Amino acid sequence: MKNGECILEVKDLYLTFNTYAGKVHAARGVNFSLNKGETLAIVGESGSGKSVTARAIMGLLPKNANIDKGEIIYKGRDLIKLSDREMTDIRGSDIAMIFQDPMSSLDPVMKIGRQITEALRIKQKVPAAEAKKKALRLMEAVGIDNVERRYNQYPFQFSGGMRQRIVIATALACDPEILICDEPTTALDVTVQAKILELIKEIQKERNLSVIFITHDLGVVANMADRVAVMYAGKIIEYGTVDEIFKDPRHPYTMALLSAMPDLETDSSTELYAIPGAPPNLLHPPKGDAFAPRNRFAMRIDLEEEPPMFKVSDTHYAATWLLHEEAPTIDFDTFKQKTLEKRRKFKEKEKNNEESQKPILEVRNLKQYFTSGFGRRKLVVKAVDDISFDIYKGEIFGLVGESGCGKTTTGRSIIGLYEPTEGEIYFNGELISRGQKHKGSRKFTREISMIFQDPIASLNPRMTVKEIIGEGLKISKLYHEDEIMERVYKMLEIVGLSKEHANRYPHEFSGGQRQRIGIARALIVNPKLVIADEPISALDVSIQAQVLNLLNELKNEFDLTLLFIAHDLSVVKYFSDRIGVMYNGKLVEIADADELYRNPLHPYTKSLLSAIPIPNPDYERTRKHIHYDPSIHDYSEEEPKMVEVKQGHFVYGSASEIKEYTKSLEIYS
Amino acid sequence: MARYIAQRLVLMVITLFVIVSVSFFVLHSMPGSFINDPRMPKEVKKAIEDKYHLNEPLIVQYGYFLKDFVRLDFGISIALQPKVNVNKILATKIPVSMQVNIFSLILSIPVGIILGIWAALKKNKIPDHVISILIIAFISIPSFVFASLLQYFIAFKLGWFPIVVTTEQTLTWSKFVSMVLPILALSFGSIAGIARYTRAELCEALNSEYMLLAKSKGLTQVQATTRHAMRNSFIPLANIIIPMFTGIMGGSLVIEKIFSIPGMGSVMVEAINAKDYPVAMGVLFWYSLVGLLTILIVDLSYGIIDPRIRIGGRK
Amino acid sequence: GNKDVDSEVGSQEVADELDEAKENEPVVYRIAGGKTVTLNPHIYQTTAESDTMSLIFGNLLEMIYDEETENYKIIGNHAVDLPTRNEDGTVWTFKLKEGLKWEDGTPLNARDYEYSYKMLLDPKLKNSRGPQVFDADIVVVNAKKYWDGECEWEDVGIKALDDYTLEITLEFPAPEIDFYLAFTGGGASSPVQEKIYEAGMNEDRTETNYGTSKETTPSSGAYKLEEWIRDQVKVYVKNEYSPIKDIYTVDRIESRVVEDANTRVQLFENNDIDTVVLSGANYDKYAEDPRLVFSKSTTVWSMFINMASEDKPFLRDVNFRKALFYAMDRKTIAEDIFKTAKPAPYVVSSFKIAVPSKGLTYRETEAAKSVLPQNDGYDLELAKEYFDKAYEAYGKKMEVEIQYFDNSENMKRVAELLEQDYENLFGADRIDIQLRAVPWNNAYDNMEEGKYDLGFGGWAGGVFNPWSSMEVYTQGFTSKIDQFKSDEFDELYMRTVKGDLIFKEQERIEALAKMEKILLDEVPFVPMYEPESANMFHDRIELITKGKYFPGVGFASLQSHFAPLE
Amino acid sequence: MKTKSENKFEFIHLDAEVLRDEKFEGEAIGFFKDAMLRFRKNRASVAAFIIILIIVVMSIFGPMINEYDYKQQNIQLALMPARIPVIEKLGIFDGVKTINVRKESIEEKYKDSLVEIVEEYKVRDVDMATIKVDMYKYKGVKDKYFWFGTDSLGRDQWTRLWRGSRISLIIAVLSMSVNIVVGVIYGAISGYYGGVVDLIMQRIIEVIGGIPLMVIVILFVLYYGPGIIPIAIALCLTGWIGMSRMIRAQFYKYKGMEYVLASRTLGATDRVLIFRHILPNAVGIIITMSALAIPSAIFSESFLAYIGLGLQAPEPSIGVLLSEGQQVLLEHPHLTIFPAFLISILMISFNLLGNGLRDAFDPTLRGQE
Ligand SMILES: Nc1ncnc2c1ncn2[C@@H]1O[C@H](COP(=O)(O)OP(=O)(O)OP(=O)(O)O)[C@@H](O)[C@H]1O
Ligand SMILES: Nc1ncnc2c1ncn2[C@@H]1O[C@H](COP(=O)(O)OP(=O)(O)OP(=O)(O)O)[C@@H](O)[C@H]1O
Ligand SMILES: [Mg+2]
Ligand SMILES: [Mg+2]
Repeated sequence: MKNGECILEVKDLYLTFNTYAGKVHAARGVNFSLNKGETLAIVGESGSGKSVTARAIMGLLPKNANIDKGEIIYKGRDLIKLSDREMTDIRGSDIAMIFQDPMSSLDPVMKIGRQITEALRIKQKVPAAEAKKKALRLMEAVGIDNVERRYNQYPFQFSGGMRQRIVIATALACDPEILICDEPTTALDVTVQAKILELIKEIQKERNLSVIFITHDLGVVANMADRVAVMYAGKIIEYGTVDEIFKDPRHPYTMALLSAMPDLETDSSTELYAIPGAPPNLLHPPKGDAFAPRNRFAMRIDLEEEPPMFKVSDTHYAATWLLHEEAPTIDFDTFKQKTLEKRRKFKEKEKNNEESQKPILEVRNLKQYFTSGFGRRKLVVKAVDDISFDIYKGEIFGLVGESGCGKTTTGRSIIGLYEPTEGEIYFNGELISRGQKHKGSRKFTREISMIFQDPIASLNPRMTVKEIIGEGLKISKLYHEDEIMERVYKMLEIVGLSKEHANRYPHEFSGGQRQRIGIARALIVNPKLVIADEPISALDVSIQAQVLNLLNELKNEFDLTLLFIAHDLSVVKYFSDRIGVMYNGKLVEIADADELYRNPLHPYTKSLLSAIPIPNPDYERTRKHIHYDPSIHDYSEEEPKMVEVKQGHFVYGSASEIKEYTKSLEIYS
Repeated sequence: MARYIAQRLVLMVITLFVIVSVSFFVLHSMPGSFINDPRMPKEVKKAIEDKYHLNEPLIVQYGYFLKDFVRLDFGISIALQPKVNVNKILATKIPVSMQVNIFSLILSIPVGIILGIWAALKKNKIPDHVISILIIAFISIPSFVFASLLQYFIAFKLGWFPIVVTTEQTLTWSKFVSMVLPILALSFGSIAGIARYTRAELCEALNSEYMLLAKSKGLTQVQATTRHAMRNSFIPLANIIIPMFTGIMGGSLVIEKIFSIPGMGSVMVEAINAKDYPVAMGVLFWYSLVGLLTILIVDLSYGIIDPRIRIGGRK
Repeated sequence: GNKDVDSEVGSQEVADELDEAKENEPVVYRIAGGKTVTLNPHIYQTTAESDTMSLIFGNLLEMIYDEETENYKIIGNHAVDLPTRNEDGTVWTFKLKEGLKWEDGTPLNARDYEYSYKMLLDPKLKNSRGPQVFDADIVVVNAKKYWDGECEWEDVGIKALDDYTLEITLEFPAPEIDFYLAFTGGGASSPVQEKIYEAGMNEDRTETNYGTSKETTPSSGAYKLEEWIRDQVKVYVKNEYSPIKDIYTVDRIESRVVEDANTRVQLFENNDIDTVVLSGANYDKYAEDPRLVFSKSTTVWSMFINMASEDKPFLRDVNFRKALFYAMDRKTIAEDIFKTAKPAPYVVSSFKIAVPSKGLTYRETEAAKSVLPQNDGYDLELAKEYFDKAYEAYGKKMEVEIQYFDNSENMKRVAELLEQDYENLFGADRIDIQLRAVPWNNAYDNMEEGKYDLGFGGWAGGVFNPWSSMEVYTQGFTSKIDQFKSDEFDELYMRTVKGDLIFKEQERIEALAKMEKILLDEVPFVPMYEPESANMFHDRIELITKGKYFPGVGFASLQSHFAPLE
Repeated sequence: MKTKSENKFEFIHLDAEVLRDEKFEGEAIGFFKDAMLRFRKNRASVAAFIIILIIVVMSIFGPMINEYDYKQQNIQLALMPARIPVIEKLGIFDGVKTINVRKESIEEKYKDSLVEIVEEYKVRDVDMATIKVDMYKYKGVKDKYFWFGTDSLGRDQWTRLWRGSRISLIIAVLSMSVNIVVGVIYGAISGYYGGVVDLIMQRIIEVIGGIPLMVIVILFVLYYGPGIIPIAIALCLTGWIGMSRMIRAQFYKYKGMEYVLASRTLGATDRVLIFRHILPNAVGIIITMSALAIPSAIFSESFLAYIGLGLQAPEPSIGVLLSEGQQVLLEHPHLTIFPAFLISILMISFNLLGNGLRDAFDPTLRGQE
C-alpha cells in the first residue's frame, strides 16, 4: 500500500446509546477516511462524539451502545460486521489505540515489561526472550532510559509522561498500521505534552503509521495534523488539510473555534471571542444544523434542514448552508471582522498610580511541607519551599508551572487552608498566616476568596445555586435573608445567569456556567483579593473564553486583585500583569508578563515558553521545543538566591548563573 | 518493613491487652456461678468458689488472671471440661473444626470466584440475575434450616451421605464422605459472600481504563478479565478471603450441632452459659489474637498483592 | 440428688445377650447422648455422667435386674456381700473380694477405697462431690470437718481395717437401703486408682486430671473405656477383671455424642443407633409405635410461688396460692404439651419407693392416697372461690410474673398456657401475668434469693428415700428455692431421716403423708406434672424387663437379649 | 421560488446582541428527587420496595385479617397443618397430614378423616400403616381455616407470623436507627478530625469489636430481660461499627473535596461543613446501609432466638417462630416453611432495595442512567 492511499474509511456511522433518559445520539452520520501515512486530527468540543467514533473503530464500544447504521471499511472488510473474535485479531496488530489518561490506562499491578510484551506473547506467540528484546527496543524508541531496570518496574514508579510513553510502546508492540490517539496528552503538562507529541510524530514518520489524532486543542492540531476533521454534535462538519482549516475555515463553528483561542499577541485589554451557549443535548439532537442556535450567522434554513457536505476544494469540505450558492458569503475574515469588532475593550490597566504601588499581599519565605506516615515511612513533601513575592493592588499576578510544582498549595496557604510550615503572609500589612483557626485572621480571609479548578467538584451537588452563592454571606451573618437573596440575584446577573437559575442544581449546568457560579460565589463577599486556581483548565476552549472574559470584566468592575494560577502560559500571558514561574516548590522567575515573554532568563521559563502549542500550522512547523534539565544547576558551591536582574524582573540562581542571565539580558535589549 | 511490622505488633499487643481486660471484667460481672447444683450446701459452694478466688474483689481476681496470662496460661476449665487446661481443650477442638473449614474453603473460594466472575461478565443478563438470586437465597435462609434440610433429604431420605460425621480421627475417605454435607452447608454462605464481592469488584474493574487498553492490545474478553481485572479485584477481595483463612479455626454452632462435629462452634456460648471463665477468656484471647493478626495480615497482604504499597510508592 | 435440668434428656444405659448362633460375634449396643463433662468421680455433676461411670467404675455393691423376682436386686460387686452393721446402724463393715484388679491388672483392695475417700474429702482439692458423704442420706463421722480442713484423716469414719475390710462410721444411723445405695453404681463412692490420681496432681495438690481422658480413667467396673474422644464418641468393652462382668450380655457399647434431637431420631430410623429418647416434638410421630417404652423420673415439676414476697402481698395469701393450685390444668400440660408426662397434684413422685423390700411405692400406700386432692387437683369453681377471697383481700389488679427457662420450649409453652388459663379464668382485669425467660441456673438463683413471683422448678431425689428428699423444704436447707417455713414440718423431717422413725416403716410413711399434706395446704408451690420420657428400642433388642422401667436399673438394657446386627 | 429560498438564507441571529444561555426547561431536580427518579426506573428495586411495603402493611394488619389472636391458644387444635381456601383444592395446604398409626386405629379413630393409606408395614409384629388424614375433619373443625396452620399450643400461625414480622421489623428498625445515629456521629468525628482523634477512636473500635458479641448480648439479656428493646440494643452494641467505618471513609473522601474547601475559605464552621457539606454525601450510603442492615438485624435476632435468647413469650418474632419450627421441622414443616419463606423474601427484597438505592444515590451515575 502506497502512501496517500485510503486505508480506513468510516461511512455514515450512526451511533446511539441506550440510557434511562432515552437514546443519546452520539454519532449522527460520521464520514471520513484515513490515508496511509497521514495524520488525521479530529477536533471538537467535549461530548461531540470523538471518542465514541474512535471506539467504534476499535470495536470497543460500551455495552449500551448500538451502531444503527454505517460501515467502517478496513482493508476491504467492514469492521462492524466482524465478530468479537475477529476484531480481537485486528486490535493491536492492525489498529492500536492510545487513551487519554496514562494514569489509569496501565494496569497498576502488572510490571511494565509484561504489559508491553503481553500482546506479543499471547497473540503472536513470540518467545519470551524475543518479546523482551522487542519491548526493550520499543521502550528505547519511546525515549525511556535505563530500560533493563525499567522493564521490571510497575506503572506507579513512572511519571505521567513516561507512563504515556509506555502506553504508546504498548500500542506499537504488534506493529499496527493505524494508531488512534484519543487525547493522549490532555492529562499532561505542556512540557511533557510537547515531548510526547514530538515522539508520536517521529514514530509515525519512522514506521509510516497512519494516525487518527483526537483532541480539542487547536494548537496541538496545528502541530500534528496533515488533515483535520472538525466534529460537532456527533457529525463531522468540516474537513480539509491543516492549512485549509486554519487559514480558510468555512464552517462558522470552525471559525468560532479558531477565534476563541487567545494567542501570545492578544492582551487582556481586549475581550476574547467566546462561542455563546452550550453544545446541544444529544438526547434530542436538533433539527437542521446543530450549531445554528449558537451561530451568529445562522440562517433560517439552518433551523430546518441539515446542510449537506459542500465541496470547497478537492481536499476541503464543509457542511454549512453558508456554502450554498444562494447564501451570503461569510469567510474567515468577515467572520473575524463581524465578531471581533463587536468585542468590547476593557479598561487599560492604569499602572504607576499610588494605590498600585502598595502591595496588598506580601508572601515572605513561605514554606509548606506535608508529612505523611511516621517513623521510617515518614515522607516529607516540600510542596512549597521558601518562596517570596508581593502582589500589588489591582494587578493580576499569574503563577505558572508544571503540575505538582506547588501552585495550588501556595494559593491555599494564602487563604489560610493550610498553616504554613514556615514564613509569613501579610495581607494589607497584617500578618494572616496563622491558620484558619485563629479568629483574628478570619476577618482578613473574608477579604480573600478563591475560585477553584474543577467546576464539578467545587460545587456541592446537593445545594441549589442560590444556596451555593449565598453561603458566604450567610456565614458572615452580616445580611438578612432577603438581602442575601437580592445580592445573589444581582451576582447571577453579573456572571451572565438569570434569576431563574437560582433554584437549580449544579449538575444541570454546563461546565462554563458552573465555573461562572463558582466565580459568583467567590465575588459575592466583596473580596479584595481573589485567588483563581486554574479556573479554566478543566474547560473546553470555547468555554474558556467565556470565563476569561467574565473574569476580565469583573476585575475592572470590582476593582479586584487576582492571583491567577494556571499551567497554560498563553492564557496567563493574555491575562496577567506580572507572572511568577514556579518549579518544584520554588519560584524561579518573576517579571512583567511582556518582559517575561520577551526576555525569559531561567532555562525552565524558556522551556515552558517553547512548549506552548500555538494554533498556527506555520508557526508549529518551525517550533523547536527547548528541553529543561534541572541537573544543569550546580548549587553545591554557591547558594542560589532570588535576584532582581532588571527592574521588576527577578530570577532564581547562583551568583554565576545570575551573571550569565544578566549578560543575556543585555544581549536581548 | 520489619520495623513497620514491629510497630504494628506492639500496637496489637496493647489493643489485645485492653480487649482481654475489658472482657475479663465484663465476663466476671455476669450473675451466677459455675456451680449449678442447687442442692449443694451454701458453704460447700462457697468453699469451692474460694478455691478459684471467685469471691474476691474483681480487681484481685484480675491480678490472679494477669499472673497466668503473661505466660499465656488461662488455667484449667472449671465447667466445660473440668480440670483440663484451657489451651489443651482448644488444641483438641480447633483441628476438628479446621478439617471441615478447610474443605469448605477449598470449595467456596473457587466456586464463589467463578460465580462472581460469571455474574460480572454477564452483568444484568440472565446468568447474573440467577446467580444474584441464588446468592441472596443462600444468605437469607438461616443455616439451621438449611443444614437440617440437607441432612434430612440428602442424608436421611436419599442416603447418599451419612447423617452425622464419622468418628475417625484421621482423614479417611469415609470420613471425608461424611463431611460432605457439613462442608456444603458451611460453604453456601461463603460462596455467596465471595461471589457477591467478586461480582461487585469485577464490575468496577471491567469498566476501568486499563481493561480498555488491554482489549485494544487485542486480548479477548476472557484474557483481559483474567489477566488484568481479576488481579486488580484481588486487593479488595483479600479483605474477605484472608479472614476466611484465619476464620477456619472457628466453628459454626448450628452446623456442628446438627452434624455432631465436636468442634469449636459451641465452646464460647457454652463457656459463657456455664460461667467457665477460664475457657471463655482463653477462647476470647486466641480469637482476638487471630482477629487482630488477620487485620495485620490483610494490611500486609495489600503490600504483597499491590506493588504500589510493596515498593513504597504512594497510593 | 440432682436438680433435673430438663426432663427430656433421660438416661441411656441398656443391655443384651449373646445370640446362640453367632457365639463369637461380640454383642454391640449403639447409643447416642450428650457430652460428658468429666469422668472424675469426685466432681461429676449430672446423672448422664454417673450413668457412664456405672459402666466403668465398680463399687462395693451393684444393683441389677433379677429375672426371677422380676425386680431389682442389690448384690455384692467388689464386696463379697451386703455389709454388716452394728446395732444402732452407725458402724458398717464391708468385706471385699480377693483378687480384685484394676483395668491394668494391678490389685484393688480396701486401701484403694480408703485412699479414694480421703481424696474425695481432701480439704485442698475441695471436690464438689464431697458432700455426698456428709450432706446426704448418710453422714460419715467427721467427714465435713476433714473437708473443711479442721481435723486429721485419722478422725474420719472411713477406715480400711485391712486389705479386705472397710469400716464406715456414721454420725446418724441410716436405713439399710439408704446405706446400700450410697455404695452402688459408679460415682463418688467408687474407688480411684491412686497411681493415676497422684500422677495427675499439680504441684499444690489442688487439682488432678483424673478422669479427663481415657488414659486417666482406669476401669474398675464391668466395662472399660476402649476409646474416648471428647464430645464425640466413647467405646466401652468388657473389663476382664470385673467380678460381675458376666451379668451383662452386651460386650461392646458404642456411644456417640449427638446433641440435636432430630438428628438422633434420624440416626435411630436409619438403624445407626439402637435406642433413642423422643422429645415431645418428635413423639407424635411415634405415638402408636409398638417400640415405645417409658422411663420414669423422681421429679415432680412445680410452679414455685414466692410466698414471702415483700412487694406483692397477695402472694403471701394462701387463698391466692390455692387458687393457682386448683386452676392448674395439669392434664393438658402433661398430655398436650409434654405428651408423655403424667399430671401430678402431689409432692412425692409416684416412682419413689416407700417399702423397698416389697418394691411398694409411696403413692400406692393408703396414707399417700388420703392426701391426694380430687380430680388431679383441677377444680375451677374452687379456684375461683379462693381467688375471689384473695382478690377481695388485696383489692386491686394483681400483677405477677412467671419466670421460665430459656432453653426449654416446653416450659415456655407451659408458661404461655398458664398465662392464658389464669387470665381467662380469673379475669384479665383482675390478674395480669407476664412471662420472663431466664437461663435456668439464674432462675434457680433468683428463686433462692426470693427475686421472683412465680417460677418453675423441681427436685430430684433418691428413688428409695422419699423422706430425705423432703429436706429441700426444711428451713435449714441452704439452697432453698421455696419460701416455705414450718417447724412442724422440720420436726417430722428430722424424725423420719435422722430420728426415731427411721426403722418404723408404717409411721414413717404416715409422717411423710403428713409432710406432704402440710405442703399441699400451704402451697409454697403448685405441683404440676411428673415427666416420663418416651424411649424407643430397636427391634433387635428384647428388653429383659419387658419394657417396664425399674428404679435403679431402668430397662436393664445391658442385661437384655440382642439379636445380631445385620 | 426565489423569494422563498432567499428567505431561507436570511440571517436570523444577526441582530441579537449576545447570545444568551439557554433557558432551562422543566422543574429543578434536587438530588433526592433525581435519586428517586432513577430509583423508580430500576424495576427490580421498585418491586422489592413494593413487596417490603406489603410485608410492612401485612405486619400491621395481617394479624387482624382473620378471627384469631396471636396468643389465643386452643390446645386441642395444636399443630394443625396449613389449610388455605381455594388453594386446598390443588392438593396442597389442604389440612392433610401424613402420620404413622397402628392399623387397628384406622378403624377406631381415623375412619372418617382418612384420605388415603400410603403404606402398610410391620413393627415388632404389629401392623402399622402410614396414612394421610384430614386433620380438620379428624378434629371436627371442617369449618375452620388456619391459613398457615397452628403451633404447638394451637395458636394461628398466620396471625403469629405477621405479628412476629412486625416485632422483627421493629427490632430491626430500632437497632438500625441506633446504629445509624451512633455510627454516623462516631464516624463523622473520627473522619472529620482525623489525626490523633481518629487514631484513638479507631483503637476503641478495635477493642469493642474484639469483645465477642455473644457475651455482651447474654449479659444484656440477663440484666434487662429478653424484651424488644434489650434485644434491639444488644444488636446495636457492635452493629454501629460498620456504619461508622463507612461514614469515616466518606468523610475522608469528602473533606478534601473542593466545595468543602470552598466553603471553608468562606469561613464555614466545622458544624456547617460536617452537616451541610459532607454528611449529605453519605446519605446515599446511609440509606443503602440501612436497607441492608435491616435483614441482617432480623437474621441476628433469629440466631439469638435459636440459641435461646429470644423474646419474651408469648410474643413471637420471625426468629422465635423459626427456632420453634426448626425443632419440629421434619414433622410439622409448616411451622418453618412460612417464616423461612418470609425471612427470605424480606432479605431478598431488602437486598434488592439496597442495591437499587445504592445505584440511585451513586453520584457518578447521576444524570446519565
Ligand atoms: N456509555 C455511554 N452511555 C451514554 N452516553 C454516552 C456514553 N459514552 C458517551 N456518551 C455520550 O456520547 C456523546 C459523545 O461522547 P464522546 O465521549 O465521544 O465525546 P468526546 O468528543 O470524546 O468528548 P471529550 O472531549 O469530553 O472526550 C456524549 O454526549 C456522551 O455523553
Ligand atoms: N495535603 C497534602 N498532603 C500531602 N502532599 C500534598 C498535599 N497537597 C499537595 N501535596 C503535594 O504537594 C505538591 C504540590 O502540590 P500542588 O497541588 O500545590 O501542585 P500544583 O502546582 O497545584 O499542581 P497541579 O497543576 O497538578 O494542580 C505535590 O507533590 C502534591 O502531591
Ligand atoms: Mg473523549
Ligand atoms: Mg493545582
